[in-house]
Amino acid sequence: MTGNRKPLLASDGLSKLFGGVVALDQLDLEVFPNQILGLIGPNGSGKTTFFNVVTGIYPASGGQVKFDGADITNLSTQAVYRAGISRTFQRSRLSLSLSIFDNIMIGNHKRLNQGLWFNLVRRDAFRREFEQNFEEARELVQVFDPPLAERMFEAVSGFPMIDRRRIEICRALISRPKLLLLDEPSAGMTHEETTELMDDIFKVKERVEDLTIVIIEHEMGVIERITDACVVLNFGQKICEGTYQEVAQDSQVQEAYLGVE
Amino acid sequence: MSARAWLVPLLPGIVAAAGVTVYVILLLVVESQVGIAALLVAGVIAVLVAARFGAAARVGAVFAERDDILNLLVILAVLTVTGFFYEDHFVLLMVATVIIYVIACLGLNLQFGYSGVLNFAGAAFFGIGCYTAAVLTKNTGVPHLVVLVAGGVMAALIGSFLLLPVLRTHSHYSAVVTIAFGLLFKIFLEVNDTLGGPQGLRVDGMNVLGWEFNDNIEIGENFEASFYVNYIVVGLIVLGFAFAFVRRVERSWIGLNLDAMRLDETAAASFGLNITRWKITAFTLGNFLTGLAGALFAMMLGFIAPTNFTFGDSLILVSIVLLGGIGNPWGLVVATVMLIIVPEKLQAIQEYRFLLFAAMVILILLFRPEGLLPRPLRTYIPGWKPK
Amino acid sequence: MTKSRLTQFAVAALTVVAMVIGFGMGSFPASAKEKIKVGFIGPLSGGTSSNGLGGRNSADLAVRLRNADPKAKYSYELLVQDDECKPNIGVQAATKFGANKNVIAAATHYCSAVAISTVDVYHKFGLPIIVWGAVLPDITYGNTYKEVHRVNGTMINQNETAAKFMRGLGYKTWAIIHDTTDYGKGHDKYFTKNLEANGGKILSRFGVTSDQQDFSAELTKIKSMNPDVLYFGGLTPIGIRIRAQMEKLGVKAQFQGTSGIVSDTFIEGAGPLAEGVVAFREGAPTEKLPGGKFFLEQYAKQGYKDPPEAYGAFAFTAMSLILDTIEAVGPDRKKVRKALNKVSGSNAADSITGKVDFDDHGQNTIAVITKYVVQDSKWTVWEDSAYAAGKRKLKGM
Amino acid sequence: MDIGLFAQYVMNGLMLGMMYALVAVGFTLFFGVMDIINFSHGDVLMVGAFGGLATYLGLTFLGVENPWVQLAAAFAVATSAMALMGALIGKFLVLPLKKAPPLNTLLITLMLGTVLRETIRLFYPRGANPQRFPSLLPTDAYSFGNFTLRVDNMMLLAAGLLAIIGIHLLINRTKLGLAIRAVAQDEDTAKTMGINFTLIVLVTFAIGSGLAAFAGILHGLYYSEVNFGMGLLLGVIGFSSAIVGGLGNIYGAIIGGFLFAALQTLGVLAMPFASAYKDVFAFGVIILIMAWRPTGLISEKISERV
Repeated sequence: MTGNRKPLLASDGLSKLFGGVVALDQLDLEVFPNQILGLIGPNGSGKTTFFNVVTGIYPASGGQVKFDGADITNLSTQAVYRAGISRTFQRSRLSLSLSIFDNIMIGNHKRLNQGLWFNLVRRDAFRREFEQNFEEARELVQVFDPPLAERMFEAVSGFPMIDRRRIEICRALISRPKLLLLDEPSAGMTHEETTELMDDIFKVKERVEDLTIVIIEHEMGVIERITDACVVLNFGQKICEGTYQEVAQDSQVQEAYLGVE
Repeated sequence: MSARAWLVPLLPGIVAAAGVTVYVILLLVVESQVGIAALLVAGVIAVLVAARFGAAARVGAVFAERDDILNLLVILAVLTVTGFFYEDHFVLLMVATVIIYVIACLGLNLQFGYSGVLNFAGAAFFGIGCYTAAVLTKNTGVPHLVVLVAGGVMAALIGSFLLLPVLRTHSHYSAVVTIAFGLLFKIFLEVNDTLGGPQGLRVDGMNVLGWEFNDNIEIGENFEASFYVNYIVVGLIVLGFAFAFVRRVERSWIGLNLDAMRLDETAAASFGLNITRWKITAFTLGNFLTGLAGALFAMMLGFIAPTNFTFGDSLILVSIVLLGGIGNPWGLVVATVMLIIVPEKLQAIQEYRFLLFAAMVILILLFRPEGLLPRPLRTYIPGWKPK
Repeated sequence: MTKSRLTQFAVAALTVVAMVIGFGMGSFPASAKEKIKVGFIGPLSGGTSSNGLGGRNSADLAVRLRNADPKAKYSYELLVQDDECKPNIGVQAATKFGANKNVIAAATHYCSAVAISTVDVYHKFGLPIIVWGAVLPDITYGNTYKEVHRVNGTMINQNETAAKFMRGLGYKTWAIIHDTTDYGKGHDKYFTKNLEANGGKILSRFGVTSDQQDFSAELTKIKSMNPDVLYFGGLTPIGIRIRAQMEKLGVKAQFQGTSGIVSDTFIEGAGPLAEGVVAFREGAPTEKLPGGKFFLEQYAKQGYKDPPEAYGAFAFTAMSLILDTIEAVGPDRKKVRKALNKVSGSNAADSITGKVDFDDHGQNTIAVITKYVVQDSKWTVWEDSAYAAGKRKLKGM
Repeated sequence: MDIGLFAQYVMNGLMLGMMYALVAVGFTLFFGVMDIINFSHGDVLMVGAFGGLATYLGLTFLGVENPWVQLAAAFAVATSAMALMGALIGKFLVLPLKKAPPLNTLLITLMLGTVLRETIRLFYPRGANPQRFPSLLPTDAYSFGNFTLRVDNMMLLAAGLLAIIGIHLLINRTKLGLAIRAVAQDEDTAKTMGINFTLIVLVTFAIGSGLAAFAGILHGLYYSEVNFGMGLLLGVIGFSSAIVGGLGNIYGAIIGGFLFAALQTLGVLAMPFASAYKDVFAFGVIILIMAWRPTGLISEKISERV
């Protein structure tokens, strides 16, 4: 399905060094529009580092990242977000003491009026913007879990892990990004919860047009079910790519996972 | 809607406010040490009982719905207390001091209550406001209302020298920056003779459009009210603005930004939040409020000296914010009243008051780490409900 | 907060409140006489609290003796405020007394910075006060307030005597360390002025903050200049530190202090190193005062925890004078103020510290400055000491 | 400047720096295991010094006059008492606040410092006054021009350096040290390795506070005087030193301590007639260093996981 289309995200010889440790080694990777790409590999193979370099949390040591045709290498995290890339985190980074609504609005930063005058003085205009955003957020949450949408003003700390993951994904989606980076969404959840969450992701994909997703995941069942294509990393290098079935058959991949010499 | 239907839902709140007002008046009237101690015990028990039987929750619910009513009631309460003690200078000085401290702490609340920008030099920024007022009132003819603002501006300006280290450092490291600044400021004032040195400076009383704040208010032949009433009124007006300002910050996207930044800088930055911009905003606005409070304080007290602005004084300000319930402006008010009025009234504890104060803070941090009045979740528009 | 934690908190809070009540249960003797309130303000906490507590006890002694006297017209209650040696706290304390119409008069302040900041308040409220310890000249001479009096002397006379005396012994060169409070700076100023007038030479001068611990850098520099005398303008705590560190660094200069170190605490703190330290103070030593023996005996009888210290006798004098005046003219601020203003010339009052004779600024004109030297762990009047007799020698003599 | 004078300044700086470094090492130790700042550290030092003084006075009262016995007893009593107190502080004030924001721990330990300070002031006999600390070490002195070398100072310097080296060895060469480092690295991993987290934290608090008492007695011996307020500024300076050096790093603490001493000494030398500004100078430089190296001269390892 890749054909001749232009990739949405492409890394070209991307490298990242921490001191002497090579976390990403000349990585070439392409993600095409509307694709769900699985990023897999053993612990420490550089998957999360890839996300962090793409989103500007770490500067790249070498190489280039292009997004939608533009060079985004070493842009600030803020600029990457504005360009249309949103993400979730491996360890849930919601603000637990804030409400669901607050957390989702954090993800909506670029679409909210941040002016001092608007926020402090023009309270009527603020009220309209607030109501509009509330409706939008509620609709989005409803897609995942309708009961959750009735509890928008409760603190996140009171919800179970699966709801927190949903909220985190809503936070990443509310600003209508072109590319969503999901970092191990199933971490810390039971098998049933994971299945539920995968269904949710499908629902979202159906609802939101032109959404491209890169997902890091250890649960191979998840990868098998939802991805169109997979890339396998080991020691910061791409060792294999293709559909899940292709990748699973690859001897190098089996070695990397099983540690067979 | 009939008056009754309008009033009934508010009743728990009104009763509570009236009760607290009467309690504060009693506390201020009673002089016998045993009486005060008994009142304090009674107060603690009353609060515990109210919490146990859900009365406190009902009152809280009323105020959460109608916080305009709460604001109004508090202003009424302060005016009632002021009216009751209209010629008692000392009591009114305490009331005015509480008001001014609350303004200063609102500034700190903006800084570390919302934004997580630590500031252990609160007393220093307060002091900058004080010294600005002293210099301007003595040496220039700047109108005194402008002096107030100048105190705030000066604090914000001098604070901006610290911006670079404050922006670059985190948690403990930034604590050291402000602690060092606080100590430096005090030592500088002590050794620098042009600002009065250790002896401090006299400050002129406030004068707005010919109205001398430091003269008692005389109406007719027989009525004379303490001059501190002037400062209470001005203090209340300034506090009203400061309070509304801080409230609106909290109830807007800005407040959300500040919270997001405090709770997780990395995540906030990943969603486009410009950490530098909001840290500068919070730090500068906070210092402005603290400095403004300082300027008013200096004009009221008429005398300032470096020993007012020690590390210990900064700690008291920080304690107030934490004890009250970090991030909750109403918590500040309660904590300030406790920290200023109780030791003043309980003279018997004189020598022991620092010990007891410190012990009290430790107990509260251990058993109620979220403070006396924990901060509720954000409501963007009070009383608003989803359709 | 869960219920058990609520209970825990309640128990803890109540314990604290119970402690508070415990401290609150003072004794309030009943009396048939009209009860008159008088005030005392001094530093009861912080670095100078030993002087404050000594002063408070001494003022308290005056009140107790009066209350025990069956001839007294009134019964007195002493209200005490702590000024923490901080001007802002002092202003609050002064406002408290000033605003409380029941307080007729007060004995106030050991710290000069506090006293100078509160005189306006006393004037504003018309509360007559007598300063019992602060020595900065401006407290009385910087204004014309009729409410303000002072029984102890100022630092001007002290330094005049000090400079003349030390030059007279033959010392030529000085190094000065002073604390950066008004007390230390004032001493530096007046001593320098008088020393230069007497032909002494100052080699170097260091301002230090009052909570400084280490003086090795300053003292090393002083050592390299080798002055005859190290003049220290400041209070006991850092006086002790400097004296001890001089020894460690081998600074051989004679140590000369001001009234701020004339305290038992200095000798306790400096130990054997106190021997041979000279200092100057206004007024005669407590035991040599006309009523000194009586005062010390009575003080001992009451069993106070802290000694009266150098200014205790002045606090006693100030409070006694206030009580005498109230007995004479009645409990009325204006009358008390007028009566106090008249305490001068032929109308001078007797006290345990000698005649109290206010000039038109309310300043007691104490001509006598006593020269002290520490001999065998006691502040000894110079003229009575083995040093004056030539049996022992000061450093460099 | 002649060589004797220079030597004297260096010696002064070394003594002062040693004191600061000892305090800073304590701060860094607490931070290492718990990521917290124990601001009562300076006041624990003060209480330790008073404990040593009280032991000495008690022995003198009982007729034990041998200075070496007195010294050993003072060290033994003070360090063990403070070690116990440190463990109690850890157990009842710090561990319960483990999940709270760092500000709370900072404040609770600051307030504990106030409690300790006020307790000594109010309840130690005549505690508001400075107390003379006896000279228990030989006081022989040798003069070389402007340089005075005192035997007791040399012994104190040696003792202080030995204590720092001892702590260093303890952390890096012993099983206990390994456990402490494991907890410092990653609490969860340490737990899965079967290390008793609570125990290690308490032991660290005991070691750190014992060290503070040790430093307190050195302080008393060096200055011949102790007072209830001495811990506050010492704590602030020790904390600043640990921060400037880089928290959690013993070398950083040592560098920070000596750096601060050097700045103060330099302040007096560079500004002869305005020496009161020396602390303005020292703290100003600290702020500049923080702006330049926001995580201290020896940076903490970046361990944040995203």
